Amino acid sequence: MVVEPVLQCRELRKSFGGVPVLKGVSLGLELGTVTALAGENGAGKSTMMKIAAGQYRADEGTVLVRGEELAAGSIRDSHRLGVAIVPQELASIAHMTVYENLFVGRELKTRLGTLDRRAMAAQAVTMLEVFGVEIDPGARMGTLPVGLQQIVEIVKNSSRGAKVVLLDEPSSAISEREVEGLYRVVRQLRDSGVAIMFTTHKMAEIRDLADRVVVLRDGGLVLDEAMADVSDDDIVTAMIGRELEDLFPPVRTVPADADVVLQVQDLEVAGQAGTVDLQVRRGEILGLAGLVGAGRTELLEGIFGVRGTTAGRITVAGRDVKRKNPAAAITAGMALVPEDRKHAGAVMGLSVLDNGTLPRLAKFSVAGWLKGASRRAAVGEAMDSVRLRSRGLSQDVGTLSGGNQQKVVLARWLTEHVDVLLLDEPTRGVDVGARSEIYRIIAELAAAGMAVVMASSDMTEVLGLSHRALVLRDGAVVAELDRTQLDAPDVQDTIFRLSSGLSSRSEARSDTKDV
Amino acid sequence: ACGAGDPNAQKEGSGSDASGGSQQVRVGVSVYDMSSFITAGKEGMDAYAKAKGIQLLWNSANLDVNTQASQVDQYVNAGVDAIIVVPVQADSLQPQVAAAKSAGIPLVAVNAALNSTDIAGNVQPDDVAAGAAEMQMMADKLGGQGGIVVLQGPLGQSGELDRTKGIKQVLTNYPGIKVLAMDTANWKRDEAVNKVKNWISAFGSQITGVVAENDDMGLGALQAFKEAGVTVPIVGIDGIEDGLNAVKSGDFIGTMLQNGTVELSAGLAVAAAIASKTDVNTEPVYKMPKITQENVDVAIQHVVSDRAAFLAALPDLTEKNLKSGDIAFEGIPGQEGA
Amino acid sequence: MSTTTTENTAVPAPRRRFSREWIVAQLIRRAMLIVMLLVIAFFSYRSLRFSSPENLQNILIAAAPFALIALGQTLVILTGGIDLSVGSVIAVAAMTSAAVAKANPGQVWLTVLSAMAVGLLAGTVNGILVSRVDVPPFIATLGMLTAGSGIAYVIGGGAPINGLPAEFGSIANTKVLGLQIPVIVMIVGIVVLGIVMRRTAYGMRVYAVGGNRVAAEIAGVNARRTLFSVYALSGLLAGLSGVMLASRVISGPPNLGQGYELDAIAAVVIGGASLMGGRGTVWGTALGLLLIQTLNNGLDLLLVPAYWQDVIKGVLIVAAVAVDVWSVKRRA
Amino acid sequence: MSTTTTENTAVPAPRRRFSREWIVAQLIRRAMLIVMLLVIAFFSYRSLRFSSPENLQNILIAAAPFALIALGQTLVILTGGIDLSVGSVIAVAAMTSAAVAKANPGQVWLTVLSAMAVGLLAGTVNGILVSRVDVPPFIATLGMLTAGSGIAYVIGGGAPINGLPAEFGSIANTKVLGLQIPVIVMIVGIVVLGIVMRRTAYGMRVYAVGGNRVAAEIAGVNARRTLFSVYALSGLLAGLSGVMLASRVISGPPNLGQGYELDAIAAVVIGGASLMGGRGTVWGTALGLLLIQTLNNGLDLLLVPAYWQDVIKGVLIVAAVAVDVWSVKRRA
Ligand SMILES: Nc1ncnc2c1ncn2[C@@H]1O[C@H](COP(=O)(O)OP(=O)(O)OP(=O)(O)O)[C@@H](O)[C@H]1O
Ligand SMILES: Nc1ncnc2c1ncn2[C@@H]1O[C@H](COP(=O)(O)OP(=O)(O)OP(=O)(O)O)[C@@H](O)[C@H]1O
Ligand SMILES: [Mg+2]
Ligand SMILES: [Mg+2]
Repeated sequence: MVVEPVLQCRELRKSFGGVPVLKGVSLGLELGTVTALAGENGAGKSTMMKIAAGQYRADEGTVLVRGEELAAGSIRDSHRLGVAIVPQELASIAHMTVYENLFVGRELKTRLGTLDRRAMAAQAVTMLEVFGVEIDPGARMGTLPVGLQQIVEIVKNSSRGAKVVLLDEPSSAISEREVEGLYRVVRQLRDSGVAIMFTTHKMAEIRDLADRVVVLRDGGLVLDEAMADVSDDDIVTAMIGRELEDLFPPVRTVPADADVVLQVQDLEVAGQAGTVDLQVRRGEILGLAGLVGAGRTELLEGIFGVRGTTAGRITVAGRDVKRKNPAAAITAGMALVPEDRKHAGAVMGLSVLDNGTLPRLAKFSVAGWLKGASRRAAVGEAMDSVRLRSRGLSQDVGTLSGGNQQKVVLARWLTEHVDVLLLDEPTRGVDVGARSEIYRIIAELAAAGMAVVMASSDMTEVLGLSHRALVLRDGAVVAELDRTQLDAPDVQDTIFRLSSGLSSRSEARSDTKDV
Repeated sequence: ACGAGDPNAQKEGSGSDASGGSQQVRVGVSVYDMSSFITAGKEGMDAYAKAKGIQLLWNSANLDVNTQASQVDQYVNAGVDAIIVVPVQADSLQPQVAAAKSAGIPLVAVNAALNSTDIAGNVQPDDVAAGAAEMQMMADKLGGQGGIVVLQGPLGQSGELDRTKGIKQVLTNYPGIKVLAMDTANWKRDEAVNKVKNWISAFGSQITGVVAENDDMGLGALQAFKEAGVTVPIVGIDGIEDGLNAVKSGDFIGTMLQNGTVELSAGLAVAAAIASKTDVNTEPVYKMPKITQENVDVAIQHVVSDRAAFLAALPDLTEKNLKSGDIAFEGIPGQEGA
Repeated sequence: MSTTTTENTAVPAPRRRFSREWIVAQLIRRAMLIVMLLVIAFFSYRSLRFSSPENLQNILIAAAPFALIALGQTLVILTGGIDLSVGSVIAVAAMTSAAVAKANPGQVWLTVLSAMAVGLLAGTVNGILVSRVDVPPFIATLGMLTAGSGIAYVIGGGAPINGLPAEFGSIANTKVLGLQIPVIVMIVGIVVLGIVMRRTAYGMRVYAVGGNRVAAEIAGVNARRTLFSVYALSGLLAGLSGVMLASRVISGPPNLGQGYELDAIAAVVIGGASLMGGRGTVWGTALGLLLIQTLNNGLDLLLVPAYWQDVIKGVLIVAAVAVDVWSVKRRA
Repeated sequence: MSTTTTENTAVPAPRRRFSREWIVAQLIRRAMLIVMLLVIAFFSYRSLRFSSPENLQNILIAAAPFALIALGQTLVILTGGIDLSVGSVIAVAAMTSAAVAKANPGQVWLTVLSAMAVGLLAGTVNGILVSRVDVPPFIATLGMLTAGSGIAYVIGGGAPINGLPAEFGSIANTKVLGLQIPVIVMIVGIVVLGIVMRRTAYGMRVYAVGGNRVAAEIAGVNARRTLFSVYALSGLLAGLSGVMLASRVISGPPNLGQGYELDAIAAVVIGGASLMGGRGTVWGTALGLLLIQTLNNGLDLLLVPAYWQDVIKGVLIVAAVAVDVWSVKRRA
């Protein structure tokens, strides 16, 4: 190496509650380069970044920025030295506006020294332009969908003139179209001489962006190579310690006579324009595609009853389900894995066991008393089925790695029979290894007779798993694609056109047949 | 067991250790709160205790009956020779009084009543008379005609109930005096000032006098009228320093002196006498002397300017008063005395 | 992924038991308990009477009415709420029970039931306001605090209810197995609620709603009903506390319980609960309560003047929690 | 509640101004203001004196000491904290200034400075405990509340300080432009802090720290310093409030300000702030305060007995907030 790295981690060690998470990791970041940090869920990626950003204090080891040692555990010090981080758990200020979020800490002022809100709002628009999404700078952060919040977060922390930018899964909540914006941001930063490190679970992104890849496994550094010198398989093998078979299980055909389990008729979701009709048969996986804000989340929440619906009829296995009542939906055999796991998925302060118990309290208690052994066994089995990586059932979910939290949110439903599984971004933040497992689980659950509805911004996921897909725009179904259509070579382009309203042919469902 | 905390507060108690004999009398005191009345009273008790070699155990209940009940329980457990209670709540503590009795410890209620047959002594001010007297002063001043507002103590406290009763008794004789408003300001100056200002808004010049059940509220009313730029006659009870000064300057037409120093010292004397089985009037009444511009100077001497001398003479005065029966006597002109 | 790493057991203790490290770790972990023991040791040293059985009973009987409201408060705080109204509910319940006792001298049970009914009613109103009308808990219960303190006076017509029959005192002053009834009620309350919160579906719902209401609702928990229940329970317990207080002194003072809400909340927070909800335990509250009551009692025994007591108490409460905060940080 | 933090931005108003829809939207949005106006209208109708200039001054002068502590409290609550100590700080500051006034009769400014210094000191201690030692704000300021109420008595040796020089009264009782000094201080305080919170980087940082401390820190905000500053300011303002209260009644009562903290917090929360932090405005607080004070005044004018006043106030506070909650829900 010719250049002195701008950020250097030396022999970082960190353990939580006596369990080592980082076991002596050393690496350096150079100016004007992009480094991908890969690894399974729980490998220690976020922990490493948080140490570099001063959020955590390492047990041993030091972080040097431009030769200066970072005061351990001081966010301020790392900020001073020019390190910026976009954390995995989004750190937006919900009650403040988009432009306030963007400018807090480096506010624009008028000559009088007062805030120049106009200038900040105007500049916010330009800053966000790179992503090609329209975000009202005066909107409250909390009212934006996670994807848009993530975009604002990326823009916020990458535009502060930092010399080192750490992006912890920056693309987890945004769909492929917006990822282009992320690429533009990263490349701009690199060209202006910033050192960038990002984590992702998507191989394509590593390929597209990184000059170098670093892989962590079980808290140790197992690979550190220039991108040119490694293949995708090398990276995956380094990550999971074995070779990965096919990402997607084969799509099984649904018997033509399988009965319809979920039937949704004329459902009018509060705040959405159109009404939705759909039906899913036993064993079928229905994909929902669309851009950020297309209303997929709203639809799933409306079906499950956590979001208000103004009209319509929902039946599960022929029986009507009370709308706007999640408890009734659960009793009817529905399960929802929500999009925003931190806000809606798990109760972070409760243990894995308790989170696994919560949706099935009736089953796991006798006259109100919680069962002991059988509850542990059932929850433990469910968690094993998704290969949860934890210190045990009594670990708080909040201290699991992001991907493992996601597994808990899915697996907690699996302790009892489910008829209808509603998945909203089911593999957000999940590593490749675990992702293939989750796909396998989803396929198996479907094969065992569940009806699955899966919203995803990851197009390959929709294409690889669904028997059928609906494309949503503005809260309404604009197209339905069957398996043969999904196998067409130009399907990605078709879906994109449909979902952004570019295709004049896409208004009627029947038209899509000839795509 | 004692000795922690504020060394000054303990000085009297431990000083008496040295002077007291082997049979030192220990008296437990539980007061409702550290009000100015109680603070002054404590000085009187300390002076008396020191002169007589009594050891005082002193606790305040912070205006909570439950705390007071616990404190009495503690004294019973500690096996003191007598207990003095200045009750948070009149007519409370029956079980605790009973417990003291069955432990053979005389319990004396001072300043507010405890409704119990098990009580050994009862040293009470005549609040009804005080209320009546202040109302009489106001009625005389107004010549039996006018509109008054009345500031009451915290509703339900025995002081408030009795003083209100006295005021109402006198009012029946004066149909020409109209009570425009009557409400509580909880003994407090800052509450009274706002309440009276609001009443001034409501009644304007209809208000020709203020009857306050204590000096603090009267002083608050005085401030309210000053802000409104009006002068009306005001009368209070208690004779605290600022109240006496107001009488002297003419801002108050008068007040009734309840000298806590004298009253509590008498309470202790009664308790000590009962404990040592001396013959004593167990239910003396403290009759508050009326203070007007004529005799206010003497009161100021006793309460403020010449306090050290007054305290020095207090034990003897208390003894004498106990014998004469007028425990409020302190030589204020107009007092009958012994 | 090579191995299945989920174990169906509790987290293995990181260090061996009774090793030196283990002991240090335990000491740090139980910082609050140790502060408590130090306080007790100091008082026992300074006053021989402190650790006498009679005095321990004094501490317990003084703690009992606080314990009841602190228990209700614990659940409310676990849901992320607050119940400021307990002080007033005590007063209203005490006045009601006193009025009932006066009208029906013989029927002691009637007085207890009336106080509990009144408390439950107040709690129900709080619960509806919070869970249905979505009024912030602070405001809903502040309104009840203010209104309740007025209602207590209205019941007595602006005066305390006096001249109560001696039987009224039997509620608080009867001893069973050597303990006064309020003490027994307190112990039963702590044990029962402690178990409920740890071992029942209801307890889990309370923690879940407080930890993350949206997530709990998605998991099928009826958050509104859970919220409602904690306020109703808090009111009920405050009512019970009120009749016990009134019975202890055989009197119905309309200002009974004034300011008790802060003491109750303090006990809960000292016991380690977070006002943001989701974190805290019944045992923690019991410990916090005992710390406060021990201080009250010990300082009285040492004849520390009331105002110095306040100074010492204020400093010690902060110090105890600061030590606890430090120990939690050390552990992380 | 109704006031948003984004009013002066480029966000286009959703509907045309002064159209019927717009008016309805505005009415719903300003629910709290309307409740307030209804209350005023009712009182004006029932009592001719209510809207007289003298009476408006009465409301203002009674509001002033509360306004100061409510302002400080607003900032504290915006950061997600709470300052329970203001009532005691008022007492300590009042006692200190009274003691200083007695010792130095001529020097009025010295008394004001001493009170402010004492308030600042208390606020500093709170600030250090919260921002450096990480003691939960509730506990840190509860400790200060308890200790402070003791210290106030210690200063006066257990009794109020009486016999103060008449000059001491000039602080609160001098009129400038027809308004008493506390009223002017209150108005200046509201305007200045209102502007600071809307228009300066400091204000924005307070909101940010309260909204999401980690996010603010990542963005380079010194959260500890911000936290420290709001407690220090709250203490300072409480000190100022204390000397004004003491000066108005020319006396130093050690129980001055007792319970004021709840009124101050109520004003802030009625004004739409969230106790979780990050949401609320100075204008909202001013409105909340005015609502409470108008009720106090109007009910006095109508000669409603004190305990009925409590009942009415409790109900109205809840009702006002319930209407506001409903209006926010309607808008969403
Ligand atoms: N605050 C904490 N307390 C206890 N354990 C923790 C804490 N934070 C992280 N861990 C543990 O440390 C390990 C590494 O977590 P980390 O978040 O760094 O993983 P990651 O590589 O970022 O995973 P992911 O891809 O899922 O985000 C995990 O096993 C996690 O459970
Ligand atoms: N540019 C935007 N500005 C403001 N709000 C938007 C924007 N785009 C979408 N929204 C809002 O976001 C909501 C839908 O977002 P959400 O993310 O929940 O939908 P989705 O189809 O599930 O998208 P995804 O799952 O890809 O994030 C809608 O209520 C819409 O009003
Ligand atoms: Mg991570
Ligand atoms: Mg979505």
